[in-house]
Amino acid sequence: MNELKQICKDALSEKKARFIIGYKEDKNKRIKPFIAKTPEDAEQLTFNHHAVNNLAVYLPRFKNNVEGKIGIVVKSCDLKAVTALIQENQIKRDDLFIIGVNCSGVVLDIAKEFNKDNTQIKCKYCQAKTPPYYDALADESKDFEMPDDDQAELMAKIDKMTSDERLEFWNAEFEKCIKCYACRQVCPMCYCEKCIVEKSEPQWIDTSSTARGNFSWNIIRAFHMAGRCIGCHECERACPMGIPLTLLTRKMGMVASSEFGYRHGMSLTEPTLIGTYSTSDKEDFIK
Amino acid sequence: MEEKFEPKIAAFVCNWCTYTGADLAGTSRLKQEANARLIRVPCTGRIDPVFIIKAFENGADGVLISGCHPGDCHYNAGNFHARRRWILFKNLLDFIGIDSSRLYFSWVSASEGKKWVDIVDGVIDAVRAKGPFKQYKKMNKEIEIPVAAEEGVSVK
Amino acid sequence: MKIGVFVCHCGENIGRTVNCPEVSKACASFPGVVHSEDYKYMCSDPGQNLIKQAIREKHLDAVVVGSCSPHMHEKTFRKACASAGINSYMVEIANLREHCSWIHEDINQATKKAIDLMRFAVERVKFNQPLETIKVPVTKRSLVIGGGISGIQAALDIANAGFEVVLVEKEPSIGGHMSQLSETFPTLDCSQCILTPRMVEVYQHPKIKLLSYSEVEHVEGFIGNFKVTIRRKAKSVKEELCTGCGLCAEKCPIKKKALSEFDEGLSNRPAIYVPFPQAVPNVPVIDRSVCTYFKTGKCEMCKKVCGREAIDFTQQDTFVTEDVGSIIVATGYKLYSIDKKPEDSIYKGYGEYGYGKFKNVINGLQFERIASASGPTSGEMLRPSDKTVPKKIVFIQCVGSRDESKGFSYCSKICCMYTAKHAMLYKHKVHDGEAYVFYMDIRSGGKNYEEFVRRAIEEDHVNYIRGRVSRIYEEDGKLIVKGEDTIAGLPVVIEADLVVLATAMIAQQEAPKLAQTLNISYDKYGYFQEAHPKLRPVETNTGGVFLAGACHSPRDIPESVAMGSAAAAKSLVLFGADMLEREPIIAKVDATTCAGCFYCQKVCAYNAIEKKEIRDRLGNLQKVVAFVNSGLCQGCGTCNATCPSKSIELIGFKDDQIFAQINAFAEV
Amino acid sequence: MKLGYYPGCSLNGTAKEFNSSLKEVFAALNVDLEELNDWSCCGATSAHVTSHILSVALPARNLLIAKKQGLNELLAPCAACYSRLVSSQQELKLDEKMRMKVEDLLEEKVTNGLQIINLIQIFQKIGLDKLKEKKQVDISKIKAACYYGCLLVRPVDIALPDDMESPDSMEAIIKSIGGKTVDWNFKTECCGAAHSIAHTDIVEKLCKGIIDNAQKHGADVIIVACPMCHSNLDMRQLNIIKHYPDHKPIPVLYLSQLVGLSMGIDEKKLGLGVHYISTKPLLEKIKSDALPTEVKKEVPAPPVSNDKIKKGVEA
Repeated sequence: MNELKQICKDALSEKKARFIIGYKEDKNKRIKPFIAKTPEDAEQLTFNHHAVNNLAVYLPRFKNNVEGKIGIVVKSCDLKAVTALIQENQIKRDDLFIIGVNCSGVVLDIAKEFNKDNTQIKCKYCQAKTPPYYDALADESKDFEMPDDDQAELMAKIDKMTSDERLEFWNAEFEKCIKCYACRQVCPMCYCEKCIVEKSEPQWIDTSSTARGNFSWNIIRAFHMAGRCIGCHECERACPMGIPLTLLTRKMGMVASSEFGYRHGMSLTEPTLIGTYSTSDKEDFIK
Repeated sequence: MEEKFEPKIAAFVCNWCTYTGADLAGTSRLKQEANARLIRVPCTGRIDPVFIIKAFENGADGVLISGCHPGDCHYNAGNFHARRRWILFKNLLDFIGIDSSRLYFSWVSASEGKKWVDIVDGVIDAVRAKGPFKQYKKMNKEIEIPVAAEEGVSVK
Repeated sequence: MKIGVFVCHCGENIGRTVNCPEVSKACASFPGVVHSEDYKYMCSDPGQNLIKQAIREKHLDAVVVGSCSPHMHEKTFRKACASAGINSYMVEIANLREHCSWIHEDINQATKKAIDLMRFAVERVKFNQPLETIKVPVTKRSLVIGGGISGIQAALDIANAGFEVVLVEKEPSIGGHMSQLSETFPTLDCSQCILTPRMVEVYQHPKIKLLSYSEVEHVEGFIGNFKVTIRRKAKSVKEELCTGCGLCAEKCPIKKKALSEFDEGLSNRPAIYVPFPQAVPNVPVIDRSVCTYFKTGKCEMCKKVCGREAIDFTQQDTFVTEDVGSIIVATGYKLYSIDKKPEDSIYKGYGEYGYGKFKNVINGLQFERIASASGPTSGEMLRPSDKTVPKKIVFIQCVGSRDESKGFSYCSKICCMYTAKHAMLYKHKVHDGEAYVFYMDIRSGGKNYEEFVRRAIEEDHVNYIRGRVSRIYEEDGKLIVKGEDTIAGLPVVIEADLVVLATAMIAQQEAPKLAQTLNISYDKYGYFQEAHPKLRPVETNTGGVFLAGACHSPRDIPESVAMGSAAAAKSLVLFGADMLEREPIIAKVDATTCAGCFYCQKVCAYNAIEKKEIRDRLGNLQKVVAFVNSGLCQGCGTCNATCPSKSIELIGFKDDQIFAQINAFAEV
Repeated sequence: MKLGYYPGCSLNGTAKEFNSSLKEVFAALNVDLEELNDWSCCGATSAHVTSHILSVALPARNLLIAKKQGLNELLAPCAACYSRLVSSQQELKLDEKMRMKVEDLLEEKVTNGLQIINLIQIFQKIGLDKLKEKKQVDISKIKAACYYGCLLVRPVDIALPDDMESPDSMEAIIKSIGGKTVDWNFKTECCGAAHSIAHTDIVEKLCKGIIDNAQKHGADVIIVACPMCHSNLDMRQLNIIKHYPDHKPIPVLYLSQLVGLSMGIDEKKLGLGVHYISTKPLLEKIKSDALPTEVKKEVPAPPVSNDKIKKGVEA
């Protein structure tokens, strides 16, 4: 713990970063996002299994930054969002001071202790404890044996359904949607100033929470995330209605990987999936 | 339901290849079924997947999308970008349960009038065999009921 | 909005299967339609007058015509409406002929479909906007890349028409491969004698700016308005001071280290050199890779002997930018390197022919130099190894050409002719010599070409053997050529003194890089791609960029010259007007909602998306958004479909226009 | 390293010395050879000129055996065996119909994934550095002409990855053990192959050409990696001597024999005594200290030397 504090303290006092976006523990012992502006503030920074938030969501607001570097504490999954944001011109690498933390998993329910039954889905198939790049690295991880990837099993189950059954499954899920757009607000990749759902001339999506509107919204949201979602699972965490949104985004990620061998947010230099093409992209479905 | 079901097909076609190919089919007087309605766009690259959803929302039983063959795009690469989008979108629709046999893609060049007729007739036959797109139409119906329904619950 | 609807019978063409009066009646009930009528021939003068009259009388804002394909008469109706005071982009065509009456038989079905198509068009036109054609000014200046015969021809034609030309050549002199040739087929006139006057003409032409030893570095802009950055490589010689006396080259102590590029490696040249005596410009360059001064800091012999103090060892590469309206690419070809393992090549080469291993196995250009009066042997037929006269010479055609396993599947086109020429030149110089040609087929299409080959066979008694050579090896100073005579069905072994390989013409290695700089396409061999193989053979897919000569595909001299002139003509057509007119179907960004992700930039095939900074009044950066360069945008709309927030829209095919059509589908 | 071993008919018959030298060399290099159980003919010569399906099915049977024995790599030292095995494997991969026919014949499913390697490839696999390390005897006094023949480098793209027309992978191996090679012109010229039996006159003429060219370029020995090449060049030299009186005999060695010599393995174990053309002068030349070659020439070695000669002459 001292290590992270020390790194941040040094970074702030040596002016390597203008401020640091990190986590602190509030008086109710909850972990919350926190911006440390002074070396004294840095004392409060912390990291543990309850540091679930993807702080990259704050970065696009600094895309026209001119003053000095922005420090940010990232897990390896969060770093993918940072990478993607850099690739999509939402922040510049030079404007960032990235403090990576080794992470061994975060909780699903922040009110409970971290254990086998209280683990985020993404951690169950996470392959990188350590962020692939950083400016400083704090080691906060402990060995922890991950439970099985039950989401993958569910996906396989859905894959086996007939299309009518699938439609029924999703209709039942989308039925819950109240169009609060929490999924969008919490998503680091949803940085548009005006979302397509807010476009009224012409209107793309019914804004009322009808079956048709919910259906369109969720399809379009998933499609806009195709090849872009970095899999932080914040949308599902934020959804007050408990819709398994990551099933969709993860599926699109798997398609990107199986069809194009592509994984978003893994490399700063690899071209993005959307916006590029290969002349040999599969076309067996085209007559 | 009508006694004999006739599907409605929305076709999005690019101006340079398929639209011209369909013109050729006309000039050659190649007879075809009358269920498809063409919407002309400059390039398949212009086709947003939302068009497809919108078409279903507006009662289409099937959607056909067609453009220049790879490498022949009037705009160099529009169809390559489109193809990549389609792969993703098709997989997404599959996963959500929109029957992929209601969505067709093809490459038809300006000289392939015959191919265009075969494709249009083929799609119409296939969708006719599947019957109306009830699942989607059900969703559409719900929206027509006023919000203050009898049970006093908002419409799902 | 007041919309007028006009349904054309097209004689019987539409009327036979579509009940036009009924369609017209149905359309009259569409919201917004204030006028609806049908007529036998809408495109005729009386038909057009009906439209004009209705526009004037009913003060229409928009017009929908149900007629033939928009590809036929959209322009006609737009013009008619414009003359009656409606913006031409407020006109929509519903295709009732090609897409309806001609392809259906049932009148009820066809009429129903026709009404639907009319509804689509009516709904769409409600969202149309008045648009003006885009006018772009033209810079009446041309850039020609490559100073071979094709580029020279293009440059002279444009300059003689009175427009300025910038001619860029990467070598120290213009002239290209043609300057290396001894004689040309089928007339056997001296290549340099016909070329040199052209080169001088280029040099002296007041409208031609010649930039030798230079390369195109960067191109931006679009048709009529290119901005080209050119790297002028350091010659180490001040061009304006040099008189071309040649004393520096004569005194240069480095004589043997560098192989002459002009003589295809058959002779040596000094470190400071002009490629050949007739070079244009006649200004030497220093090859810094071999120059003693650049290696050790000592020598400066050239500097000492130059009376004009033109030598400048400190010279650096410089960059110049030129504004031009058109670009002609004439970068030519090179010969396939047939060594056993050609460097940087995916091709396998011809190890069995021993090129690069045996001194007396040479390629066609090397033979040209040996035959040339200005060549290393002063035109005497002497073989490279021991400078003796070869008494038996073997020519092998199609080395690399028409050979998918080891080279390329295309035909290099000129080898049949130049091999016949080589054999003749040889026989004319070595009367008692024997010449053999191994060929697959003789392709001598061209004026006087076939006669020329027959002359080689019948008058000069060149032995033509139909078959391939399997192997060449050296034994006691002789080259043993083993091949097959497929007509006699016998193996052939020839003990030759010299072997000449007609190796394939291939694209320049840097061609793909230049294609990317110019944003034009190239084929799998690296040859530049024309816009249409039949009808637009010198144009590329990028407006204002034209092709000339062997950079497009193997070409002989007359073809290269013709193509140079054709490309020049294409440029001159462009320069005929002061303004270029373009359809206003281009993308437009809504800067207020653009989030600056620049996916539009990634999908744009025309580099039409730029970054634009939005600043407040104090000059503080507010945001960076996409901006469409209307000169470059071609209107495909891929950006529109890609934009997640729909902040970029294709004017003329905006989302609301297309949605209106899709929404109209509900009533189908 | 362990790999499967398919000796084929030659290595148990006319090319026994190839077999023994291989085993010696690989023992020294710690390579275990596991012979295929119950292997059958590879389909070369007689089978593949009379029945195409047989020429695919016979190798396929052997490949199946290898797979069942749990082998991933299979060494086929004979170039003809090697060529048949890779060709058959390729054909089964590309030709669906042929695969089904063969499966019918073998009454078994054909599987893929076995890597077939020849003598040159195994040395490359072991690593030329390793051969260099094992070198004990200086063989730099003799000059070798490497003869590839037809089957080592063909069919192109599936056989040894080398230039089909002027290969040089054997040269690289010999250089690594400190040997010298000559640059000559008949590396891939035809030796007459199976005409050895029916048209000995043609074979003699072709072999004479090959040998002459090697000698002309200063070779003391011809190195081969194919039993067919070897029998044509070595055995037929006896007749060549008969028909061309001024023919100078030259020993023909397997690549494995030369590698074995460089490792200091006993000549007998390498089978150097069973050649038709005596290898003695060659061995003496290797052993000789820096004596000028002219001196050695004064003592001409007997052209043929051992008991095998009688059989040869009789034949």
